[in-house]
Amino acid sequence: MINKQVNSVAQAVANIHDGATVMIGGFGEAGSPIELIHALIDQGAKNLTVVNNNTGSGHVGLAALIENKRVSKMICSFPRTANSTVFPELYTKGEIELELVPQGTLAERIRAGGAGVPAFYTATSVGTPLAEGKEVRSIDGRDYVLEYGLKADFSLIKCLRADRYGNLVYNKTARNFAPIMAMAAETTIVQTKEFVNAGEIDPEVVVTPGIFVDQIVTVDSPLHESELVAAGEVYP
Amino acid sequence: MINKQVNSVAQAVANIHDGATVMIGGFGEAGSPIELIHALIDQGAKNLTVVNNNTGSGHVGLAALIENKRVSKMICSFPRTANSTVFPELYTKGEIELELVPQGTLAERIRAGGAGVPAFYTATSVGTPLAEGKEVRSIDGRDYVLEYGLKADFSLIKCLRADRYGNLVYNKTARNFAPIMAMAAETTIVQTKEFVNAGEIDPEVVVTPGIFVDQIVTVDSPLHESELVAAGEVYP
Amino acid sequence: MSEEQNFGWNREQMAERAAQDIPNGAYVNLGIGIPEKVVRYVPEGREVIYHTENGLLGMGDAPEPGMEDPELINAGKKNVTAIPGAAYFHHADSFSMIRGGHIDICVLGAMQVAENGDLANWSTGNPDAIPAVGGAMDLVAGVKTINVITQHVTNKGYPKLVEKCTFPLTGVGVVSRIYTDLAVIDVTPEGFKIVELAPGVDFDYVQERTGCKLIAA
Amino acid sequence: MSEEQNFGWNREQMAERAAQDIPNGAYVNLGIGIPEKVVRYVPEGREVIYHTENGLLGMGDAPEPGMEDPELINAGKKNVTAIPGAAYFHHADSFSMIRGGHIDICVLGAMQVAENGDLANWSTGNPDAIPAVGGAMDLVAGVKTINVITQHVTNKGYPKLVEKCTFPLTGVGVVSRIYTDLAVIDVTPEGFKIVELAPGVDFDYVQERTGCKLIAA
Repeated sequence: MINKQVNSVAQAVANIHDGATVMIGGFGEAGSPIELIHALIDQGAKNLTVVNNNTGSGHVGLAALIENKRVSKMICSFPRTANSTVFPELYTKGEIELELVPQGTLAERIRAGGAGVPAFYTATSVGTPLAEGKEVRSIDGRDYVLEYGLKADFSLIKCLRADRYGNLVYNKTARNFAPIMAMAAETTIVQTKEFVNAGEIDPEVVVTPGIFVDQIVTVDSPLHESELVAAGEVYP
Repeated sequence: MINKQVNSVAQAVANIHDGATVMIGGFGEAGSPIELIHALIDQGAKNLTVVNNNTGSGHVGLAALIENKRVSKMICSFPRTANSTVFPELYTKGEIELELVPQGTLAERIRAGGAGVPAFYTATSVGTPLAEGKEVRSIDGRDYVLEYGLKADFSLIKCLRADRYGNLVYNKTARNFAPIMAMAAETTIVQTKEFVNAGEIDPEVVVTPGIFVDQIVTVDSPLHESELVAAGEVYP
Repeated sequence: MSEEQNFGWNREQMAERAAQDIPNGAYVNLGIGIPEKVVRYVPEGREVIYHTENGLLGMGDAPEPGMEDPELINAGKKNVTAIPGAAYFHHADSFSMIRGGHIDICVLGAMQVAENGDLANWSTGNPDAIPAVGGAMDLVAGVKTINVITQHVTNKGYPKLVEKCTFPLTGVGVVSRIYTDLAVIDVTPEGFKIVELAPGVDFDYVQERTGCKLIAA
Repeated sequence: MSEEQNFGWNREQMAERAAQDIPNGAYVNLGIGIPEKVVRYVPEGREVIYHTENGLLGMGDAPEPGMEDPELINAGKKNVTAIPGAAYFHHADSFSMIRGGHIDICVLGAMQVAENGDLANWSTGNPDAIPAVGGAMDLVAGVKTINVITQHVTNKGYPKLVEKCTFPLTGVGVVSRIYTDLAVIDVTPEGFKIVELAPGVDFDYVQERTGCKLIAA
């Protein structure tokens, strides 16, 4: 029988190796798999390349992973957010690398990585500093830049509900990058609020089919990043 | 108030012009918007380029549109199917053009057309006759062909349930090409089995958000193509 | 009503003026800042659908106090609601709406707009600043009509409407119309053209505060 | 049991043999024809998930008579069912699974297989024929392991395993293993290598019916 469930967040992240590329779901707090990130801090892998839209807040979750010097490079669209001081400080000191990618190009590159599209053209960033050094091609009279698909060794994502096959549904705007990151990683690790029997998720409403999922751990009462940040919490 | 409902299939297809590119949903019978196709035959537009995975069966639906000499070119992956004689006869006589596209490339080209991606690279068809004349590029040591996004003037699709905004859900494998064709057309025309109030489709389960839909007509008891074909029906 | 309304438009009035140009049935994306206020001023009788790039079509008002859901936010990471008839989707689908030309109007803030429609709104080019772009470049490349709401001049009094942007560009030739505290201005093939002057403001006053030649209404 | 089972494998046995090589938990796509029969022979204790490219993961058996749904079909347009835990999706998402390398095994029919793994299974190249490709080129380009089930020779007795395909290719160097009525054969860097001979069949018998040199097991 297929059952992708594992018993703990520690077990879920156990195989993440030094130097891995790790996609982490979430747009700000919404969809951020904070328990998986904390387990990754405990696990100790370092020299990671992390793909996320932002760089975390306060001193928990992604910001804590960065603060603990586990991340050598961020690929993201918006590294400055409210309560975000960890990344800016390291970046200013030259201690972390940044690949800045327009948000839609980031999403499309991740989707392309998962869909077997090695490269595509887009109008986004044409004529701007973010297109410098990139191939530009005119198609039907408009200029486009060539962008490459993005893959990862691991994706860490959060969902609302999962079954043993790895079928997932999400909650509201916490869906954001998770479905495409699940597609783009060699190994996709999921924290779910609810774990249900196969067949309890209507096949018509599955957002991420199980084929894109490898390991599932139930975290039924996830922490709220904004509450931790407001309370001044620091992880670990 | 936004309300994309129209009163009849005739009204829905009224603006389709001679020479238009028309995407038509369906994989064989499943998802084929047969009432919209028949309305298009009645409407009289000709010299159409039609995008569909197949070329229809018997003498109804898409096969009837072709048989009535309204289609000058088919873009499809599999023009030969059981009970498909109309297209093969015209093609053999040189009276209709065919652009043969691998099924996944067809789907990806339509999705690209809808997503603002003018062109992308794919491994599909490399080294085969279908790659002849196409640009090939080596990326990370593997060869890929360049394929272009595909757009349409109109898409005709079928769904299970729709609301006034054009939010759609589908039934089982009748979903197939409809969601991406809705994205790729200037004007997307939908026949729905059920029309419901705004809010009755859970925002989490919407497959096609209303932004991709222009006109909706309710056809609550659609014809079954296979039954018409079995009965030897001919349209009109 | 505040005294300053006798001269120019305040932020609320700029948003209200921009809202007047959004037709019924439009799909609209609003940038962070003054553009967010546009939602409050949609004229009676029009229904407009708001898109937020983090995965929601049919964004509604801010929630009642106590009803906030940290998993229902907008692109500015503020709590929002969803209207009946809304839809959630993932980021690639969301940006397909933007990049595929499906969003009708986007209203954005600006640091500089050039008379050819070039927009700079993401970076001062200061090498010490942390660069951040978000979805701005996707929006200006993909949305059919890009309108801008901005103060006519910077805090230090420098023109924001210029002959050529000195800040790094967000997009080339993308802006259609600009709503400032002083005027509504169209980007035309001939350059900036005044559409409407704010109360108490005359052409010369606007021209003096603009970095290139204006065309009168 | 039919008499012919004493010599070679029949279609059912070829499918059964192919099924033995599919591990527990695999995501599998089956081509039209003999490959479709593989689903009946998954060994006890294994769970395999079937993908059909028209938008279903978790394809089940054929429905009971009278329970057919014309909107629940497989890629061969036959009526199927969906298992509990299935998922429906659109064509671009479905081919993302294929082209993105997420399907573990695809079992296809063949017109010719060359000793370097080239596959021809979509066209005879006859200029009078209506060309049709379907999803074959996507499957061979994207699926991790491509296995083939085919009669060892054509109806007219010509070899289907050849030095070089004469029919138009579906994919270049894509086939891993071939199940014929006579043998199981791997594509190796050195050429076709016998893995297993069918009952009553010896190496020379297979070699005589093969268009290039075979390597013994």
